[in-house]
Amino acid sequence: MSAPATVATAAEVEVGATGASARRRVRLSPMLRTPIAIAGLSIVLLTVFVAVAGPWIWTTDPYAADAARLQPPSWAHPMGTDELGRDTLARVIYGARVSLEVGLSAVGVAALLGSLIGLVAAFYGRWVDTALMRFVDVLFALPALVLAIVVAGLLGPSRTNAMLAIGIAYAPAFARVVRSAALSVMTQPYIEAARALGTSSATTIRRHLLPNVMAPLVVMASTYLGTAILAEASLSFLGLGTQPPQPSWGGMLSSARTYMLVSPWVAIFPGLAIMVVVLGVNLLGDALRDGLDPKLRGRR
Amino acid sequence: MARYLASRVAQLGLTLLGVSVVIFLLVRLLPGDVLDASSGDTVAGSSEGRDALREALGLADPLPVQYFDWIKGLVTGDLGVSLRSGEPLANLLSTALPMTLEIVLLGVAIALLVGIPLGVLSAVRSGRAIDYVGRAIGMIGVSLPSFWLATLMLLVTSSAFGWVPSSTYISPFEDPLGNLAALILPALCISVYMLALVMRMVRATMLEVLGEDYVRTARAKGAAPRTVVVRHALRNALLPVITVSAFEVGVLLASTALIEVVFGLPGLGNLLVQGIFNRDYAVIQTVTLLLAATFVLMNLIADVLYALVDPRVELR
Amino acid sequence: GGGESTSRAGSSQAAATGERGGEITWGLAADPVFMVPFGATLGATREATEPIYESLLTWDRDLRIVPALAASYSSPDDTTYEFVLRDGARFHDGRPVRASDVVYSIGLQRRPPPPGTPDMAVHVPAIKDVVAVDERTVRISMDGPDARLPGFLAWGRHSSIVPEGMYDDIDPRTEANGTGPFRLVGYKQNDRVTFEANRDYWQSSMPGVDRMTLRVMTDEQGRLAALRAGDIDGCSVSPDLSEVLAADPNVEVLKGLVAAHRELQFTIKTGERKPWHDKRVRQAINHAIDRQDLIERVYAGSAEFSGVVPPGYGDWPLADEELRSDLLAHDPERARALLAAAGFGDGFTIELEVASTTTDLVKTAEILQQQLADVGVELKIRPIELAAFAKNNGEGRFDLHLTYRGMRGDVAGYVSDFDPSQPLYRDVWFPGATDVDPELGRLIRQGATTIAEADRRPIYEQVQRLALAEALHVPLCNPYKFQAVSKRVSGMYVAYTDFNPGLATARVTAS
Amino acid sequence: MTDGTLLTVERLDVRFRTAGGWTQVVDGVDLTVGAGETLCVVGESGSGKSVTALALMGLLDAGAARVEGRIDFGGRDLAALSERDWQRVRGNDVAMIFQEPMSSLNPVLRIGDQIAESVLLHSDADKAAADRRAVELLRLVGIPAPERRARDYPHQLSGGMRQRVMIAIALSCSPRLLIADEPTTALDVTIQAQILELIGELRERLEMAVLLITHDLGVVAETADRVAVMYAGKIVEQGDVKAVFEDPQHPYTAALLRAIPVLGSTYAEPLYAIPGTVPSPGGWPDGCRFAARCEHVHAACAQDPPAFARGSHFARCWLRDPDAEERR
Amino acid sequence: MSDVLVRARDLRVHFPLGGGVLSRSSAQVRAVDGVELEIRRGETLGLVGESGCGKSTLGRALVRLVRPTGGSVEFDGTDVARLPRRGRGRGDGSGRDGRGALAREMQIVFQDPVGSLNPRMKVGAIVAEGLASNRIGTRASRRELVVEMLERVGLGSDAVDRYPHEFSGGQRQRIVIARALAVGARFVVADEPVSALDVSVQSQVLNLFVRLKRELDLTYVFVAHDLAVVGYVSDRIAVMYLGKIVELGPAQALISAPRHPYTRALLSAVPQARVGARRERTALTGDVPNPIDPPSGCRFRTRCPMAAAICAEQEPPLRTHGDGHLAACHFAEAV
Ligand SMILES: Nc1ncnc2c1ncn2[C@@H]1O[C@H](COP(=O)(O)OP(=O)(O)OP(=O)(O)O)[C@@H](O)[C@H]1O
Ligand SMILES: Nc1ncnc2c1ncn2[C@@H]1O[C@H](COP(=O)(O)OP(=O)(O)OP(=O)(O)O)[C@@H](O)[C@H]1O
Ligand SMILES: [Mg+2]
Ligand SMILES: [Mg+2]
Repeated sequence: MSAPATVATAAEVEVGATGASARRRVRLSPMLRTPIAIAGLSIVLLTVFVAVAGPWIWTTDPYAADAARLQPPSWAHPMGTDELGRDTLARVIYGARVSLEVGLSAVGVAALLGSLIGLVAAFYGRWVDTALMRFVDVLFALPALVLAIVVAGLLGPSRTNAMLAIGIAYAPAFARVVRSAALSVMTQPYIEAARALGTSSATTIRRHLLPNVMAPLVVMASTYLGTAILAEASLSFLGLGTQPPQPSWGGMLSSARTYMLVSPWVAIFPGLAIMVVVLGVNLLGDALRDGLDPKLRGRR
Repeated sequence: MARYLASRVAQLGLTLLGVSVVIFLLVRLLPGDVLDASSGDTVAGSSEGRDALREALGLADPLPVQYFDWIKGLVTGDLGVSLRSGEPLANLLSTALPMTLEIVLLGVAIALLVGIPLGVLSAVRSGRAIDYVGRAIGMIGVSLPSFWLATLMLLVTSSAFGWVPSSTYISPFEDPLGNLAALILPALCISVYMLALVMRMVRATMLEVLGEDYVRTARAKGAAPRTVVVRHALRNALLPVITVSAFEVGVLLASTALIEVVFGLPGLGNLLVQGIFNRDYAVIQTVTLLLAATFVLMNLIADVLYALVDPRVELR
Repeated sequence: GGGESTSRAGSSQAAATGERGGEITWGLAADPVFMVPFGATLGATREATEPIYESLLTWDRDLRIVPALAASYSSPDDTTYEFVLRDGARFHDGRPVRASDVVYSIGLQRRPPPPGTPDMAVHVPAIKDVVAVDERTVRISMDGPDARLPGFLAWGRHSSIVPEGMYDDIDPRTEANGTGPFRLVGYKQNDRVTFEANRDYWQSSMPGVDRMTLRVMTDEQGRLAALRAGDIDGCSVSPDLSEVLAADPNVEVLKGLVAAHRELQFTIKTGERKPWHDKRVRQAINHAIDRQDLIERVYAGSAEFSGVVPPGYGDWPLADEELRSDLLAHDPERARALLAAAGFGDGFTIELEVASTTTDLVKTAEILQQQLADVGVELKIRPIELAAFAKNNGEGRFDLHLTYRGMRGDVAGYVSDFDPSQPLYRDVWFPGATDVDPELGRLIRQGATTIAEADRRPIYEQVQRLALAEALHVPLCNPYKFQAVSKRVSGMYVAYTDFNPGLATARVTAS
Repeated sequence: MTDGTLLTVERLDVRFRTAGGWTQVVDGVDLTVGAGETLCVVGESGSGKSVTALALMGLLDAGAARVEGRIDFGGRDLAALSERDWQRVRGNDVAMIFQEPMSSLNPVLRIGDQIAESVLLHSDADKAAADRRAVELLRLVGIPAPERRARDYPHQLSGGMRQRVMIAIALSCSPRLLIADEPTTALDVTIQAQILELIGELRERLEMAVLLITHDLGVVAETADRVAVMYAGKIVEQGDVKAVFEDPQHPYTAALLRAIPVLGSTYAEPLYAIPGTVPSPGGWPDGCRFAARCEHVHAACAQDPPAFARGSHFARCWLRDPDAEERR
Repeated sequence: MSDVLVRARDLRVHFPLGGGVLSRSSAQVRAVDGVELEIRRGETLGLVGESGCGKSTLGRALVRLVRPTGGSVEFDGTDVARLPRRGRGRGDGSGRDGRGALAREMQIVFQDPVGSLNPRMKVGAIVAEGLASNRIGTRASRRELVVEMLERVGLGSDAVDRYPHEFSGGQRQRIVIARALAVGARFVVADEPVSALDVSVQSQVLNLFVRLKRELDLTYVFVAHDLAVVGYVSDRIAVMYLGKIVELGPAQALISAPRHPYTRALLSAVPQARVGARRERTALTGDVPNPIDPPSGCRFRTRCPMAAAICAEQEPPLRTHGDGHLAACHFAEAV
C-alpha cells in the first residue's frame, strides 16, 4: 500500500491563525464539510452525547430488574425490556458509554503502544528497527482472539481487560502503519535539517516525527474504533468481555440471541446501536482518509 | 528469488519460534490447568491423585523441559496429544483443519468475487447511485457482528426453509454439492466483513489509480473507458488487495471460532476455544502455532505474488 | 402446537409406540471429550457413555433402586453385600459378564485411571474388599456400616461395570465395551458420537432404534435451528426457548425436574475477617433472597425451591411448604435485623464469583445483586472462566461463590460438605468456622452409618434443617430441565438422574 | 491566420470545481498552431499551461472541470465532440506526452505492449503487426536493441528512455499535432538536449505540428517557431519567437528574460528580480494581472488590457495601446 | 589561520545496497568515490553534474550528515569525519563530544523548500529550533534573533506566527536559509536551493544568497544542475561525474574554456534564452552508467565522443591545467 507521505500537510481540525494575534479559533477544515463527513461526525457526536447525558434524560435504572420480562416496546419502555425485566433503552444508553469507553481505550492502548514502537523503529532504524519489527511480527502472528482470551483468562474477564486485550492485539497494526508513515517522514528533508541543527533524537521524534504521522494515525484509529467495538462484542459473546450486570452492547446482543425469536427487539436495539456507531465512526474515518489523502483531494 | 525465499523462510522460522515461546508462556500464566478445568460440578484443586495425574501429563516438569519436549515433538513430526482427551492432535487436526480452511477459502472467494467488482463499480461510477449502494454495503458489512449475523442466518433458514447446514465435514471430493451446502452459510458469514473491506479498499485504490498519470496516458491514446478501467487501472488497483487478502485469510482463520460455535462446526476455531477453556495446553499451543504459521505463510505468499504481478518489486 | 407434559418427578411423552428401528439424533450441549467410564467429572462425558455402560444396580423413573446387571442382591449383615449377576448379560464383544469383571471394575471405580480424575473419592463408600464368590456371585465387604453403597452402585456415572482388563485391551478414550443398550460405533471430538443398537441387550425390548447419533452443538441457537430443520430429533433447551418451541407443531417440549440445585457458598477461614464468620450474616443473606422473584426472572417461573437436598430426590427433601414458609422465606426485615445484630447495620461490600460461561448463574448473580442491595449488602459480581472458578473453588479462595450441585448416589452426598471431618470442610472451606453447631456433623456421620431407611429419614430431615440454619451453603432453587423432542419420537422422558436414559426406550416413526 | 492553420483555439475558459465554488484557471486563451509549426507555451508554475493542454485533449474530468470556448482542429470543433468521438481523435489526430515519464507509463505492462496498444487502437493491424510496429517505433525514437527493450517494464528504463517510449506511443499513429507538456523538466540537461533534438527531428520528418509547453525560456528559444507567454491563466504575449525574444511587448516577458542568469554572468552584478509573487487562481486581481509587479504600472492597468496586435505578434498590455501612446 | 576552511581528502561515501539481517549484500553504490577538495574561506564553490552523480552526498558528507566510508573532512583544521557517529553532537552545545560548536558552524540548505519545513511547526519555532537545540540564548533573546534573521532574508516579523504552507515557494526557501544561518553558521552547503523555484523567484533567492554571503562573510558550496546558475553565483566550479570530480576551476575559465569533454557537453546542452544562440552540440549518447558498477578507467568514456583505448585502461588523474584549473582527462589539452 502506498505510504501516506504527504498526508502530513493537512490537519483534521486545523488551528487557523487569524492575523498576527495569538487568538485562535478552531474551524472545521473543508474536508469535514462533505455530507459523509458531517453524517459521520454527527453520529459520533450524538453517541458521545447519549453516553454522557443519556442517563439524565432517560432516568430509568439500567440495573433494576423490576418490570415484566421480555416486554415489547411501549411508552414506559420504548425499547422493551430484557430477559430479567430491565429497561432496554436505559441499558442501550448506558451501553453507549461502555462501548465507547472500550473502543476508545482499546484504540488508545493500541495507538500508544503501536506508535511508540513504530516511531522508535523508524527513527533509529538498523537493529532497533529489526528487533522491534520482529517482535511486532510475533505479536501480529498471534491470533488476536487467542491473545484476547488469554488476557481475559489471565486477568479475569472484565471490561478493562477486554480493552487491554483488544489494544494489545491491535498494537502491531498501528506499529506497522506508524512505522511506514514515519519512514516516509524520515526521508523528508526537515528531519535531516533537524539533525543538522543538532536537535536531539527525543526532540526530533516528538516535534518532527510524531506530529507528521498523526494524520494516518488518526485515520487508522477512527477505523479501528469500530472494529474494537465489534471485538468487544465478540469477546462478550464468548463470555470474556464486559461482565454483567454492566450493559455493553456486545454483551446485550449475545445474551439476546436466545430471545431472537421470542422477542426480537431485545437483539435488535443493541445490534442497531452497534451498527450505527460503527457506521458513524467508519464514515468519519473515510472522510478523514479522503480528506487527508492529497491524491483524493483533487490533483494540483 | 530462491535466495529471497530462503531468507524469508528463515525469518518465518524465527517469527514462529518467537510465537511458540510467547504462547507457551502465556498459556502457562493462565489460572487453573486442565485438571481444574475438567472439574464440572465437582470440587477442583489439589489432591494427591490430581498431583499424580499432573505428573503423568508432564505438567509437573520444569517449564524449559516442557517447552523443549513440545518443540522436539513438533520438529520430529509429533504434534503431541490433547491433555484433556488424550487424543493425538494429528487426529484432531485432520478433521478440524480442512473444515476451517475450506470455510475461510470459500469466504475469501466470496469476498473477492463480490467485493472487487462492487469496489470497481463504486469507484468508476463515483457519486452515482451504484456508488452509494456499494458504499452502504461496505459500511454495513464492517459494522455487523459476525456471530449475530450467523445466528440470524441460522434462524432465518431454519424457519423459512426448514433447513440448516450440516455440521459434519463432508469431503468436497466425495460430495461437492453437499460440502458446499454445508459450508456456504458459515463462509458467507465470515465473508461479509472482508467483502466490505475489499470493496472499500478497491474503491479507494481505484479512485487513486484512476487519477494516476498512466491512466491519463491511456486515455490520451484514445482507449475506451472500459479498456482504461480494466486493463490499466484495475490491475494496479488490485495490488494492495493481494496483501490485504492474505492478511485477512490469517485473521479469518483465527476468528472463525465464533461462527463455528454458532453453527456447531467442529473446526479449528472451535477446537482452539475449547482448548483454551479446557486449559488444554497442547491444543492451544499447537493450534496457535499452526494459525501463526498460516498467517506468516500467507503473507509470504502475498509478497511473492505481489512481486509476480508487480514487475517493480524485486525479490532480493 | 405441541403440548407440554409435566410432572414433578419427570415428564414423558406418551409411552413408546410403533415399530423398533430407525435412527435417532440427539443434540449435545457440550463435547464429551472422551468415552472413559471412570473418573469423568464432566456431565457431557456421561451423556455419551450412559448408553454404553451399566452398573450393578440402577434407578427407575421414580428414583427407586432396582437391579440392573445384578439380578438380585442381599445383605447378610450391615457390612456385607452379595450380588448375583444377571443371566444373559453380555458385553458388546460378546463375552458374558462375570464376577471377576465386577471385581476389576470396582477397583477402577475407587481409583479411576487417567484420563479420569480421582475427584469423586468423597462419594465412594467405605468398601473394604470385593471378592468373586463364584463365576456369577460377588461379595462386597465394608469397613463398617455404610448406607451409601446401594446408591453408589445405582449411580452408573461412577460405578460402571466393564470387562476385566478393558483398560489394557482397548483405548477407553475412543473405544468402549459395555453392556448397555447401545454399542459405540465412533466418536469424533467436537462433532458427534455414533451408536448402533445392541441387539443382545438383556432387556430385549430395548433399544427402540437401530442407530443413534449424539451431535455436539454448543450453541443453543444452533440446536434450535437444527431441531426446527429436522436435523436433530431432540435436545435440551432453556425455559424461554421452550416457549418458542411450544408453538412448533413438529416439536413437543418435555419438562421435568433433575437434580441440579443452585446455591451460594461461603468460606470461613482462620484469620480472615470475612463477615461469614458470624452465622447471623449468613442467615441474613439467606433471608434477603427473594427466591420466587429469582425463579420468575431467571427461569421464567420454571424452578422449585431447594433445600440442601434438591426437590424430587426421592422422599428425602424437606417439604416445599416448610422451605417456603420459614427456612428459605424472603424476609428483608429479618435479614436487616440479623445484620444489625451482627454489627453490619450499614451493610458491607463483598465479591461474588461466578463461572462466566453458565448463563443462568450469571443472571442469577445479577438478580441477587439487586436483592441483596435491599438489605445493604453490595455484591461485586466477578464472572470468571470455569477453569479459574473451579481452581478457586477447590482452593477455597473466594468470598462468595455461586455454583450448582448435581445428582448424588445417596442423600449423604448432599450434606457431606458440612461434615467437619471431611478434608474440604477442614482444610479448604470452613477451617475457621467456630459458630457451627457440632450437632450437624454428628448427625451427618450418624446418617451415613444408619442402614435402615426408616431410621435414616428423620436424621436427614434434622440435618437439612440444621444445615439451612447454619447456612454454610445457601441453596437457591432447582430449575426444571426442558427437552424439545421431535414429534416423530415417542417414549422420551426427562430423567431426574439427568442425562438421557429415555433414549434407550424411545422409538421413532419414519419421518 | 495563415492557410496552414491546424489548430485554432478561441476564448478557451477552464473552471474547476473547488470547495469555494467554480474557480477559473484558464481565462480566454486564444492560440493558433499551423501545420508543421512548433508553438511554445511558456509561463510560470500554475499559470494554466497544463490545464490548457488537457483541455485541448479533452482529458479534463467532465464532473470536476468546465471547459468553454472553441477548439477548431482541421475544421472540426473538438469542444463539441462526444466522449466516443474524442476517443477517435485522441492518439490519432492529436497525441500528447507528459512531464513525468515515470508515472505516465503503466508500471505493470511491458513497454512494447503499451506502444502496441496504441497502434491497435487506431489501425486495423493485428497483434503481431502491432508488436512489430512497436519495435519499429522504439528504434525510431533511438532506443538501442529495441526488440529486447520492448519486453522491459517501465521501471527498467532510465528517465530519458521512458520519455522516448512516451514519444513512441504518441507517434504510433502519426498524429498531426503533438502536445508535449514539459517533456524534459524531469531530465538532466544532456538528456533534455537529446529529447528536444529528437522531437525536432521527428517533427520535420513526420511534418507534425508541435505544441510544446515549458517554463524554460532557453528551450523556447531553441525550439519554437512561435511562442505564447502565459501569466495567471491568460496568454499575455504571442508571436514569432524571434520577435518576442528580441522585442518583448509585454513587461512580464521582458522581466522574465532579464531575470535569467546567462552563461558567463557573475554575481558581481545583481540579477534582475521581479518583485512579488504570481497570483493564484481565485485570487487574480482585477485589471491587468501583472500590474502589481510591473515596473510600468499606471492608471490604465486597472482595466483588463485587450490583445494589442502588431502583425502576428500581440501582447495584452496597455503600453501597446496604439490609441493611448501619450499615456506612457 | 589557513586560507582553506574545509578540506576533503580522498573522501568516499559508499552506500550498501539493500541487505537485511539475513541477506548481507556486497553491492554498493559509490556515491562519492575519492574526492579531493579544498574550499577557501569566503568563496562560493559551485558543484554541478548530472542527477545521481553524488553532489548531494558530497555536500552532506562535508557537513557530516552522512558518515564517510573513507577519507577525511577537515573543518578549520578539525577532522570532522573522525567525530563519533552518534548524531551530530549531543545537541546541547555542551561540546561533550567535541562537536557542539562545530554543528552550528556548518549548515545545509536543501532543494525542496516544501519538504524542508515541518508543516506542523510555526515559522518562528522552525527558525529557533537550532538555537533551542544548542541552548543558544534565552527564550526572549532567541525570538529577537529569529525576527532579525527573518528580516535579513526579507520576511517580515509577522512571519513568526505563521505556518509554512501560508508562504510561497520563494518565501519558504528564505525561511530555510534563515534557519540555517540563525545558529551562526559560517559554512553553508546549499543543495540545489533554487531548482524547485520559478524563474522569477529564482533570481530573488540567488540575489539573497549573494547578499548574505557578503554581509555575513559566509563560505558556500552551491549545488545545482543548471550551469548558468552555478556560473552566476560561484567563484570556482567543480564538475562531478559518477562520484568523482572531473573538472575544477575558476568559474569564468571553466565556462569559457572547459578542459573536460563532459563539461563541454554540459555547457553545450544548456539551452540559451537567446534566439539563434544555439551552438554546436557535443552530442552525448546513452545514459549515465550505473554507479554500482562504474566503467573501468575513465568513467565518462562510455559516453565520451573522444574516448580512446587508453580511457578504458587508465583512470585519468585530476591534473592542473594552469591557474588552479584542474581536469581529469587524458586528452584535456585537446578539448
Ligand atoms: N483538477 C484540478 N482541480 C482544481 N484546480 C486545478 C486542477 N488542476 C489544476 N488546477 C489549478 O489550475 C492552475 C493551473 O494549473 P496547471 O497545471 O495548468 O499549471 P501549469 O502552468 O501547468 O504549472 P506547472 O508549471 O507547475 O506544471 C493551478 O493553480 C492548479 O492548482
Ligand atoms: N541513503 C542512501 N542509500 C543508498 N544510496 C544512496 C543514498 N543516498 C544516495 N544514494 C545513491 O547515491 C548516488 C548519489 O546520490 P546523490 O543524491 O548524492 O546524487 P545527486 O548528484 O545529488 O543527484 P540529484 O541531482 O538527483 O540530486 C545515487 O545513485 C543515489 O541513488
Ligand atoms: Mg504543468
Ligand atoms: Mg541531490
